Amino acid sequence: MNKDFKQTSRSGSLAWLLQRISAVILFILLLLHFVTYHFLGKGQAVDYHWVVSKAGNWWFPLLQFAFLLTALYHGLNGVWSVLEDYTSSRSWRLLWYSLLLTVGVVLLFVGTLTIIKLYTLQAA
Amino acid sequence: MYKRTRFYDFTYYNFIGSWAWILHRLAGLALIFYLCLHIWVIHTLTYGEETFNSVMVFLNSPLFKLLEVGLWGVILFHAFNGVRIVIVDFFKGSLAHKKLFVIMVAMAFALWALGSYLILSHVL
Amino acid sequence: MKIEEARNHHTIDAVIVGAGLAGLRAALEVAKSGLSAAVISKVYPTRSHSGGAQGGIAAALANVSEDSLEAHMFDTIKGSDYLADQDIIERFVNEALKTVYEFEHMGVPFSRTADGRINQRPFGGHSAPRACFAQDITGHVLLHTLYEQCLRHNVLFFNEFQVLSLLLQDDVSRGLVAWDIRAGGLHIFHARAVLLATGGYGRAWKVTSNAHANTGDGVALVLDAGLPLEDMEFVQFHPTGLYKHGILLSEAARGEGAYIVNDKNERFMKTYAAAKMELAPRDVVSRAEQTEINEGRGIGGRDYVYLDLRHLGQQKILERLPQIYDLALNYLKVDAIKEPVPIQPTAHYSMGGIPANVRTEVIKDGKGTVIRGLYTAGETSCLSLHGANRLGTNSLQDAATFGRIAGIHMTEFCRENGFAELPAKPLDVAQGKIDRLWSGQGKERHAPIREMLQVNMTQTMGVFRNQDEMLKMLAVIKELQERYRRVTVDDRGAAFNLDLIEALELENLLSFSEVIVEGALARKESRGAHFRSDFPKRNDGEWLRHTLAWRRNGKIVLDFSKGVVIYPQYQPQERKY
Amino acid sequence: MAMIDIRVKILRYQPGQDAKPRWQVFAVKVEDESTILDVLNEIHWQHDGTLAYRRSCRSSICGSCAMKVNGRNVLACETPIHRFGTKLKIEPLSGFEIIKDLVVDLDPFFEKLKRIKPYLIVDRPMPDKEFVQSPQQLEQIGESTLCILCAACSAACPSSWPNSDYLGPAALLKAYRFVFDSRDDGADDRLEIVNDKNGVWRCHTIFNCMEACPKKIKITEYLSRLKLKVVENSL
Ligand SMILES: Cc1cc2nc3c(=O)[nH]c(=O)nc-3n(C[C@H](O)[C@H](O)[C@H](O)COP(=O)(O)OP(=O)(O)OC[C@H]3O[C@@H](n4cnc5c(N)ncnc54)[C@H](O)[C@@H]3O)c2cc1C
Ligand code: HEM
Ligand code: SF4
Ligand code: F3S
Ligand code: FES
Repeated sequence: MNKDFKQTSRSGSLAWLLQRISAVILFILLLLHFVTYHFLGKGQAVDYHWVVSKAGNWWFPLLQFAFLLTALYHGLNGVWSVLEDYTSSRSWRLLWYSLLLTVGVVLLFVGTLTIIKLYTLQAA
Repeated sequence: MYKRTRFYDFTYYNFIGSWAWILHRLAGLALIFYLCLHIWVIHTLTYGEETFNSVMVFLNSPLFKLLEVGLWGVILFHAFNGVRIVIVDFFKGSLAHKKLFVIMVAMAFALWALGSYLILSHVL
Repeated sequence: MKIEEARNHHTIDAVIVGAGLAGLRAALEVAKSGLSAAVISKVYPTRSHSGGAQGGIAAALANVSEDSLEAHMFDTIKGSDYLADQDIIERFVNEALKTVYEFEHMGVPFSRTADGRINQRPFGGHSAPRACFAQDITGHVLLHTLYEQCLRHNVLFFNEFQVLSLLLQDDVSRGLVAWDIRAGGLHIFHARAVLLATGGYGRAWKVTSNAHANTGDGVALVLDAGLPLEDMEFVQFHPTGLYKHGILLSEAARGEGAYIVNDKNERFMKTYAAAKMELAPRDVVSRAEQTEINEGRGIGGRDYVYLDLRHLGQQKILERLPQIYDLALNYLKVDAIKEPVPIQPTAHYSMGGIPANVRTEVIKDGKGTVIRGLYTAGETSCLSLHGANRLGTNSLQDAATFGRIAGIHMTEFCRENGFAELPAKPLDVAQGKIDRLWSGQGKERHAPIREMLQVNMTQTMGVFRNQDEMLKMLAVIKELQERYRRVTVDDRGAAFNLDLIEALELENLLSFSEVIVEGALARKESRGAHFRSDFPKRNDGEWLRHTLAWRRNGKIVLDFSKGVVIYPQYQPQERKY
Repeated sequence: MAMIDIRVKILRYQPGQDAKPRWQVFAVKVEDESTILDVLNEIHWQHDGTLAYRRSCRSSICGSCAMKVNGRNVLACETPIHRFGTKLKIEPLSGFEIIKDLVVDLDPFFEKLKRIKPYLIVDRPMPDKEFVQSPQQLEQIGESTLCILCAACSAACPSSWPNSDYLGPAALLKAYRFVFDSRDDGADDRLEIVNDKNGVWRCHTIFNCMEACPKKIKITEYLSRLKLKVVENSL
């Protein structure tokens, strides 16, 4: 593919579309998350037992994982698009990209661990 | 020849559209920053009850409740403006983007007031 | 040769001066043939004045009603007050359809009829709806489309270069010298063929529809080179110039049915051209307006009348004439849906210009002797297609069609001829002009001189002319030319020196204005756009001929030996509308 | 009509003399109906001949005179001063390099235009007469053909400020104009070209372009349609 303006050699249509799809999904999941964790349980302080007590349903890990994944994808893809606006050199881009990728993978791992732990704690 | 603008042209008048974009961007960056922290913090669950609760005491303090109210605002702005962006992208929202912005901000504000009341009532 | 010189020395098959419709159309034709074509323009191509044309481009497509080439030919001849050369018109109408269809194939977004064909509307002096249009931005879309095609075919562009002298020797064109406006510095263009397509010269008037760039550089260059100009006294005044500004409100307004009214709210055209009313040719309507104004029936006794669009209704105004609506609103704070718009006649189109034959070759005398390798097309040329008065929408067609024809002949010429040698010291003339403006000790500034020229030209060389006024004008010009010699410019920088550019342009204005006045003084009759209150009748016996004018030893020399080409079937008649 | 006193602050830059742009204030008397261009002409002709700016048609059709006045991009020739009051602050367009005073280097702007193949591409044989195009088909592109390439939009777009690699709204609008022309066969090519992070995807629907456009073209809406077409085409 030969684009002869200062191109990035990367098409952006998929990233753009996924950013929007993830946004719509997040819109639902995030509000749901806030309602369950921040508003319900009025009068009760958030503590270990309260959190753990909510984790028993079978859909808990699925929903949480979906949330984690979309939020991370959407957020990091967002940061990536911001960085692309301000860096034009190839090497900087490469650096940022690998950094974001690493952060994403690490957090996904950490977050998944938390979810599994919570679920197994409650199930046990 | 002289090149003047480098990062953002602060002498350029900011129209509604540019405010929406700047705030959306800043909100998005704040959110991904928060999300990273959040994932770490919740991860402390896996270290057992004590660790988690000690962190939670900290997070249940009035100061953090106030920050939470702020976070809720940031989320709502980003979420609702995000919906505006989706409408612009897919449903000819460009033709009424200013009206849309006002509507979205109004809705976000209403939810913010409601949510803030709930959050703060935990403390009060 | 020094390196600096090499960088400023270009060798190109065909060099085209002017990036309007004429220049670009020619360049496209040459570039398509595989030869190298360069366009030199003092403004970015899309900034050329052709883009300002609003109303339409004439071609007898007969898409909305009956029409024929003969009708187009006859209308043009009659419109010209029989001064046009009929062989030129014949070629013109024959090629016009092709030109429009070609434009359409290049992508011009013409407005459409319900069945998807090019829409056409009526225009002054045309006996059928013949103006193909795109809303009221016809020139704009034609110009942009042509520019795009030129990009596609790798035409070389030298944007913001101002041509200062032609390199001519022994009746053979060899190239030209131009000033690089952006960076400063002179450039030599060595060419096999040169086309002059520099547009009109309306900037000599204060009230004009023309762009700042329309300073008649092409005609002045030719005059400088010792060649003649033709029919310079014929300048069209458009009846619907925005009051005070002179900015054009397209004739399309009247085509769509707008009225012109005086202080008594009368559609006064009924006393001047009862059959055609507002759609009579421009010279007729402009004179009617000026007469109303002179006789005290301007609005409130002042020097304007009204263009009334209100009865067309909001929808039609905004849909068909959006640009006109915006212009009135922005410049006069007049809402054309609710109020009538103040208008006055405005200097608009230059019928005269550089004499050329039907192959667009520049000629140097009444016998038609050709300057080899030098061509001209568009408003700066005088072929003569428009004679004493141009019909609206014929000029875009003129520029495009003869631009194409010029391209064809230039290509042929380049194929058959090599590069003629450059004259010795090619830079001298151009360098001299600049040095004088930079090094002069004079106290004169160019702006007041230009202002004085323009104001006086508007007063004396307008719709009505007479001997006394013109003699005074001549004296004014002489005085201003004298003052010009003492002009120095404030700005001594090389890059984008607007001061210098304007001073150079003023020299041209002063130069050809003299020719206009001399020609008008000599022509003791009234024909088309040239109306003399002291000789109000057309006089075919003596004056059915073209004016050629040279500058020799600082004096304008006139010659009337060039007759008009007239076909037997189109003999001169009285011109009535 | 009356004469009024106004204060005009102009960003001056004279190459070779100034290391960087500087402000200069002019106090001038002008008619209250004047446009920004009238004011510049007044200054240039009567006060300071060294002032440089571009203008030609002075009827808002050639696109020469786009500049920044009191923080907004306008065409100097069509903008009456009463829109801004008696204090004017005039600067060259942002995002481009300054050649001198209010004159900026637009070569990159036109270069970008070239990249999107801004001409009708027809693979079929040409008809004898015109192509048939219905008024509805024309309507799709009608407004986009109004563009006068004044660069006000691209200069106003924050996406183009930090990094001038962005194609910019004007070039993208031109791509739209051809992709959606019913006569054109070159859409695939063009969609591929603009499907780039520096192409259509750097538009973050900021709408400054639409605010700046003197022809009131709904640029962002057309870019949105272009984006959807790119998505459709590439996935
Ligand atoms: C407001 C207005 C509306 C009009 N409407 C219509 C209409 O509806 N229909 C119609 O048929 N006609 C119309 N006309 C007339 C028509 O637009 C012109 O006659 C035609 O466009 C002339 O085209 P051109 O190519 O000869 O010159 P232009 O388009 O004027 O181009 C001249 C070119 O020469 C260049 N140039 C000049 N001097 C120099 C120099 N020294 N060095 C380098 N370059 C130079 C300029 O930069 C420019 O590129 C209108 C005219 C005006 C003023
Ligand atoms: C709640 C629902 C959300 C919606 C509807 C939403 C919507 C959007 C949309 C449409 C964009 C694209 C903007 C553009 O391309 O111009 C975007 C960008 C972004 N979002 Fe979200 N978002 C949401 C939640 C989040 C969350 C939770 C985060 C953090 C993790 C986040 C971080 C970002 C970032 C960093 C950007 C990039 C900002 C930019 O390009 O200017 N968003 N969002
Ligand atoms: S889209 Fe509007 S602002 Fe942009 S170049 Fe075209 S006319 Fe100017
Ligand atoms: S301002 Fe720029 S980001 Fe898009 S909507 Fe306009 S091009
Ligand atoms: S001078 Fe032509 S657009 Fe302003």
